[in-house]
Amino acid sequence: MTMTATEARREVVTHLRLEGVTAGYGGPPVIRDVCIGVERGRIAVVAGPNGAGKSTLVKAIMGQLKVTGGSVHLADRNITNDSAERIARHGIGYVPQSQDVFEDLTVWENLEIGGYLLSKKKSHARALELLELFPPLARMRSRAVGQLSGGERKMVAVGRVLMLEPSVLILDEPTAGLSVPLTEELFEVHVRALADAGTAVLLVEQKATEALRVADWGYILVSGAVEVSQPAQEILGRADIGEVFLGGSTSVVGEGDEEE
Amino acid sequence: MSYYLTVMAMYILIGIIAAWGLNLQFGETGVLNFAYVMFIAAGAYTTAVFTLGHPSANGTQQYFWGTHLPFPIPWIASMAVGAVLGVLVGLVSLRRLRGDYQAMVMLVVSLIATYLVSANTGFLNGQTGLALIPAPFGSVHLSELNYRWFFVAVTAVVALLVFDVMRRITGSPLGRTMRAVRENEAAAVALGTNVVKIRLLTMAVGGAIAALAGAIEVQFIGAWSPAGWTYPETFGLFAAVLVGGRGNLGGVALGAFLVQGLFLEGTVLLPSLGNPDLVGAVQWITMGVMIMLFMWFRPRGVLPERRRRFATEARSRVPLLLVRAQRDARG
Amino acid sequence: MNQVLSSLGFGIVTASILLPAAIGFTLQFSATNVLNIGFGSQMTLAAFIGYVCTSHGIGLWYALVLAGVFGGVTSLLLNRFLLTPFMRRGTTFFGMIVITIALSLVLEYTIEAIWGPVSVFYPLSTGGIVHVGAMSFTAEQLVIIGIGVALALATHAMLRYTRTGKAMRAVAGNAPLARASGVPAQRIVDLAWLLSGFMGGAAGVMLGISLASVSFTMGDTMLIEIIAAAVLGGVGQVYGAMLGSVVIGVLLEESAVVLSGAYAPISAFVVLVIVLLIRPTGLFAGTAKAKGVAA
Amino acid sequence: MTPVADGVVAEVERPAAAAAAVASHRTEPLLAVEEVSVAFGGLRAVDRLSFEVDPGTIVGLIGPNGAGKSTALKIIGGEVRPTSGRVRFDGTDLVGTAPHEAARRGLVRTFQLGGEFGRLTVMENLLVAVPGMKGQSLLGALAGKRFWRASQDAEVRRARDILSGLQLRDKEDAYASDLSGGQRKLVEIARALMARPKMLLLDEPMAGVNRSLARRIEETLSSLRAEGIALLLVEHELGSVERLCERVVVMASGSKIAEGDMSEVRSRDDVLSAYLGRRR
Amino acid sequence: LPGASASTAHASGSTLNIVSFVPFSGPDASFGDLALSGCYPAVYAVNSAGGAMGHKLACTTSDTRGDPVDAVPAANALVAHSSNVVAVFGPSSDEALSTESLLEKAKLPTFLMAGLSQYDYQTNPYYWRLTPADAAEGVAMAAWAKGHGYTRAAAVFATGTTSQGDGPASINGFKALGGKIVANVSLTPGQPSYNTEVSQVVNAHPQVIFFTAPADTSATFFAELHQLDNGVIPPTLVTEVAEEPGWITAVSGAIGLPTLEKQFAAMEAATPPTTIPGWSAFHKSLYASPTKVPNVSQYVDDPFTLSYYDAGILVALAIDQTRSTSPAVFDSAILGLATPGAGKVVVHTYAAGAAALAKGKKIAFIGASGNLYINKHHNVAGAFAAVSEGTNPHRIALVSATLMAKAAA
Ligand SMILES: Nc1ncnc2c1ncn2[C@@H]1O[C@H](COP(=O)(O)OP(=O)(O)OP(=O)(O)O)[C@@H](O)[C@H]1O
Ligand SMILES: Nc1ncnc2c1ncn2[C@@H]1O[C@H](COP(=O)(O)OP(=O)(O)OP(=O)(O)O)[C@@H](O)[C@H]1O
Ligand SMILES: [Mg+2]
Ligand SMILES: [Mg+2]
Repeated sequence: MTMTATEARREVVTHLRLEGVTAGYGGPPVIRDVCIGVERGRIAVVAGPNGAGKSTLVKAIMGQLKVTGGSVHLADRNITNDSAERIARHGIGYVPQSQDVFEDLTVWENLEIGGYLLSKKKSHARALELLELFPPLARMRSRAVGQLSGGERKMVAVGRVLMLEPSVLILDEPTAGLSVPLTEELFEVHVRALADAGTAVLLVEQKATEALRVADWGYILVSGAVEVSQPAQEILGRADIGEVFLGGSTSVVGEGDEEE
Repeated sequence: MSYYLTVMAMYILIGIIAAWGLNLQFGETGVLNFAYVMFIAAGAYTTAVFTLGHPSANGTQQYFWGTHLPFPIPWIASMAVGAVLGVLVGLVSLRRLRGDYQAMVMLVVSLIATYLVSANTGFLNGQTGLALIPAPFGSVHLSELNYRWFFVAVTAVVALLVFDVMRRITGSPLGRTMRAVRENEAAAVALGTNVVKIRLLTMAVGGAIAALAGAIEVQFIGAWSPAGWTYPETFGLFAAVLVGGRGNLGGVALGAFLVQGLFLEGTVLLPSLGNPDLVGAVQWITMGVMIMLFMWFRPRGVLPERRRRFATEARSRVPLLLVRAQRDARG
Repeated sequence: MNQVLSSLGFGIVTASILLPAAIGFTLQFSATNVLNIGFGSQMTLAAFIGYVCTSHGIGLWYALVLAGVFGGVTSLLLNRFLLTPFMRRGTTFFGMIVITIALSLVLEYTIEAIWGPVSVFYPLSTGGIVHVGAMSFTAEQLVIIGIGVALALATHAMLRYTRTGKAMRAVAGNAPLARASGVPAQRIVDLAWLLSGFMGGAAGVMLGISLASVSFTMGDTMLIEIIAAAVLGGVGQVYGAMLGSVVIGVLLEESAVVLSGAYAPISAFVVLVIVLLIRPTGLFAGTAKAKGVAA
Repeated sequence: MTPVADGVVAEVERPAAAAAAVASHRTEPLLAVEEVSVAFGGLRAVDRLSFEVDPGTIVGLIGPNGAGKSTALKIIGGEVRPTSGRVRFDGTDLVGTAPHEAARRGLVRTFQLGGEFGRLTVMENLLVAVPGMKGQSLLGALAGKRFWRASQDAEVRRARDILSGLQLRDKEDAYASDLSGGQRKLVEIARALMARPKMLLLDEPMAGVNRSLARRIEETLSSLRAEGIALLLVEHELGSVERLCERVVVMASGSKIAEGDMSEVRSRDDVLSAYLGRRR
Repeated sequence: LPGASASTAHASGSTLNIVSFVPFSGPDASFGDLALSGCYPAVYAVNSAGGAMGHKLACTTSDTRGDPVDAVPAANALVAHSSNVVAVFGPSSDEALSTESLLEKAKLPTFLMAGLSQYDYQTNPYYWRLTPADAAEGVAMAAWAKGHGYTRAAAVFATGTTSQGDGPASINGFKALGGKIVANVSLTPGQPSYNTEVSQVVNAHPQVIFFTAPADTSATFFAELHQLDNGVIPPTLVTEVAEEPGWITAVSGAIGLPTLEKQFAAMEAATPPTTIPGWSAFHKSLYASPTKVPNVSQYVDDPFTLSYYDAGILVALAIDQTRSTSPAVFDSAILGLATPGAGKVVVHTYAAGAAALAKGKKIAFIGASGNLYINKHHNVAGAFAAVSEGTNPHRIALVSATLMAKAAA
């Protein structure tokens, strides 16, 4: 996959595409002129320091913040500033960084709400499937999510968004609080499988190294602007970036060798 | 007209004092005291029985006990009663209950109090209430009108004192801790804050101030009855705090001025419209609409809570006037 | 003993009125996080509309339905054109309480401006008393009990057999996330207001029938009992509200037997406070967190 | 339990505890968790958990999601009352005391989620944590600015230093509710530092924090240890745990399944299978 | 025109106001209508006859909201704007005591609505009470029951200001006359039901009930009494509350009109039949007046309405007679104008009175309430009638003065 070829194709078929998006919270814009995109079947990672504007970026995509400049496209549809509900109906699934679950509802009910757009029967079947995919959740299906541990909540949040089998999946730090094996499983099993099934995945991550390992493309956002936009493997190889944004060494102790 | 001005001034000042007390509880600490008017009433009744004299001296009125003591003892007694009542109510409702439950329990407590006083004629003269309560400062010899202005002036001084106390509390580390309790109780506890104590403290101080407002009011009006402190009156004060700006003393004062003064009393001056029978109703409707308009244009109040910045270089920014007021208060 | 039983009959009637009212109040609160102090006034308004219907010769029970529909529609419109716009402006939890207080003022005094400060009355039948043991019921009271139970069952069915109940709680708990999951939040909120208005309207007429009079402060007086029932059951818990209604309704009547009538309301509320001290989150404690109380 | 009863208990227990300390050739541990259990409904979230932390050491508490780590911290910090067992800190039994008592005695806990004071500025968030600051009592507040101003100014300066270290200096006047997810975690750490604790209970301080910043936090924690402050660190980032902790306690399903240094623990089969708990 | 040359503070032709100072909102909001329903026809009668001394009269309002906290500023506003005010209608019992000191300052003829016993022997020259005191009414109830040979009575009173006057008076009066109070029950308004109170009454088997409560509370109470007593309602004596708008409708809605007609009697100030000329004149003005309260027909025989109509006319006539719009001057003329006597021409309308005065005659005005018999305490004598609704619309005075005196002893 050469860079130029990818970029050329991106112009045509990129499923989710941001063109020069500017957005913020009423004051000076937090993100400025951001251009990113992701194709179906691919995984793109957005990394960057705390407060760089990553979450702001995805909130802007999801219609939770007003986009004051630029545009957001889904396939050939302009979804800039569409209502959150319509964006969901267009098939974009989203796990926010915080407030990612319905605390008053049980695990099962969280899944049901995730499948709100499905028929009752389908939703039921899909929820059962997901409980199989995340066995710990099955044990707590009738417990209120507000009482779960930090990691368990995240599992529910991810489970909820998978109910719909979205065409675009946006995960804002889905692994914060997840144990190492679960993090790996999420990246290497679930996210990969979704991408292989044709979903376009946009992953916001602080665990950038691990995320980039499964990703196709990487963006690094600094102070609200895209500083780096490169294939994931190339970023992993760049010593300069590794030092500044990925936390020094790219081989963090104790991760890969836990598995067996 | 001048008479009327004194009444307006008094009602606004009393409203401001009461709203500041409520703001300490609700604006700063986040205690939803829906029984607030009960504390005003407690202060009013206390001052009433401390000034009316022995019950037998007031043939037609029945109350359980009474004496006649000079200013300012009744006011101080009222504050003490308000503070104690605040702690008692706080102990019952604040220790275990969660915010919205506290609010509703307080609402119910307020109602219970109204019922109790109304149902027991022998306690505080029941539904009829107490009347002919003597005015304070008996030794001051002034013409009627000047006396009223004198009363207004005393109340204004009291209001300044209350302002100073409020400013000291809200501007201090204590005030910050109160706001921390409001924002996140669990986190405040984890940092070593005794949340129960902070809440009870707010209940006591706020209760004392509410009672003070009631004490002043009852001596100004000369009468007090259960009809004057039904639970909706509490909502009026909440409206004042929110319209003016929760957590901002100036804003709260402005809110009290608007809601207690302009909306409530100002509408008394409305010209009689077509059918004078409607005036009463129209006044209330106007008040409702005004509140909505203010909330629409200033959702966080006319003067919202200030963001507290910390100057790199420490410098006192207390206006001269207040410095003098503080000195007077101490001297 | 006889007295206790006979009061139980009245307790059941009161409970049957509280039932739809408390369900409506709680349902709307749990779905929208708006503590609607104007609920009592909305009830009163609907009760007056019921009066307008009966004075135009419409039968009492048709009037009840019409008043319910009127209550539902006005509640929906109020939400659309008043409350939702305020919510969109980021009005806080308490700000919304103040808005509903203002709304209650406007409604109540509009009623007074139209109908005057006097009470109005429904045409009631004065015959036929049914005895059930020591309890006795008029025909109207029996119908009221029937309606109360029917509305409770209907609510149960809606919550049990549709996803609406869950969607309501989801929207209340985390509206942005609910929208992002494709839940039509606005429609769900509208529905909650519609249902609560309908229940409140029906309860208003039922109250007017039971009291044999309709006055413009009637609903406001009832509001405390509604809140008590809702709190007792656990705020936002519809089934809790059902239980709370029955407990408060019966308690109000029975405590009048044990104590003197003047203390009846007090004792009912004292029991509420005591129950809450023992079970701080109500009888049907959910996991619900304090609703935006610091916000 | 009333404080008086506490005293009595402490009096009775002291000889035994002292003997134990002598036997193990160690000074008395700062924190001793003894056979602590708690259940939520039928679920035993923490099951007869015991371990100790000595002054000036960092102990890691690790385990799969839902193992009971946060609950253990909540028990130690006083938020959750255990159904049985004791928590001794600095010579006193904490169980049964008021929930804020632990922090008063210098045992401060951070939150895994949602610990910020939303509509307080970052600086205010930090200042709230300062223990026993002048002007925190009613009388102190009424005494006026002159009384507490100087001590607050000193704390403000200290807070600014801490914020600079965490790259949050420019967010000093921002409301905590307007911060990014990672920045909130940083405020959490900064607040804990402000509290001048004897011991810190840190619940996943590095989750969501940028890696390079996380390394700086590690350095800060090491320097705290050097000052004699003890730390109990719950963290999924095992790299950090390995670099920082003398000793780790591994939990699974509420109970301790292993204890030792990281390399030792890491090689144990039961630890590995617990970590792969998803396949249990 | 009379008074054209009078020296007064009021510019000739300026409007003079009669302020109704009573609750217009809150639970007692209906008091407002009582005062206004008397004021409007009086003002109409005066104005259509050319006005008092050429001044037009007008009815204005000041809402006390029924509690002292709101009444005090309203009273202050009234005092402040009193330059064009010639009379006050009100205050009611809700705010009378708390506003007394303020209203005294206004030195305006004040026609109390309060039945409080505090005013039974009052000496303020500006205070007038043209309806009997609450206590008198209670005594009248006792006397009536005694007169009908009843010995067992139940007293049922709603908590509230008026019942603190009526209740004890009826109970003590009945005991003084040798009767027995078998049940003494108080009703807290606004309850969802009163079945315990009702049971107490039922179980005590009274021969007669002394009763007062607002319309809505009464409806609930009697509906339940009807229900629990198997449709039997003992003879019931109700205070003048029964004359308030809606009360009859309320209770007849609850128990049926036939029962109401048969078993109930309402106490009210004994007014002569509505066929007297003063009443006819009032009745005409009431409907002719362009401003009316809603549902005005409810007020045609309300004693408050009638007495306020009379008060309005008396004030206008006093102005004409003294040729002064200054209350300090004309107030003292009111008593004489209301009291017939030798050499006085009795008039029944304002127009007739003004014309007679213009001719320099001495007059006495007997208006809608008939002869008021105002005593030196500016109170009216308080002979009562027990009035029944329905088939017998004419009034039957049943309480003799001697019986009343005995009961009051
Ligand atoms: N509600 C808000 N109001 C105002 N400013 C905000 C708000 N939320 C975030 N910000 C600011 O916007 C900037 C970007 O925040 P954002 O949440 O997008 O960061 P991020 O890249 O997701 O960081 P992190 O990795 O810590 O989650 C930060 O400086 C933050 O302080
Ligand atoms: N308040 C509560 N009510 C009921 N169950 C709870 C409660 N708090 C925690 N639990 C349960 O107890 C278990 C331990 O939770 P805890 O939060 O201690 O886990 P943890 O080890 O911190 O996990 P994580 O790494 O995911 O944060 C979990 O299964 C959780 O669901
Ligand atoms: Mg983020
Ligand atoms: Mg945890």
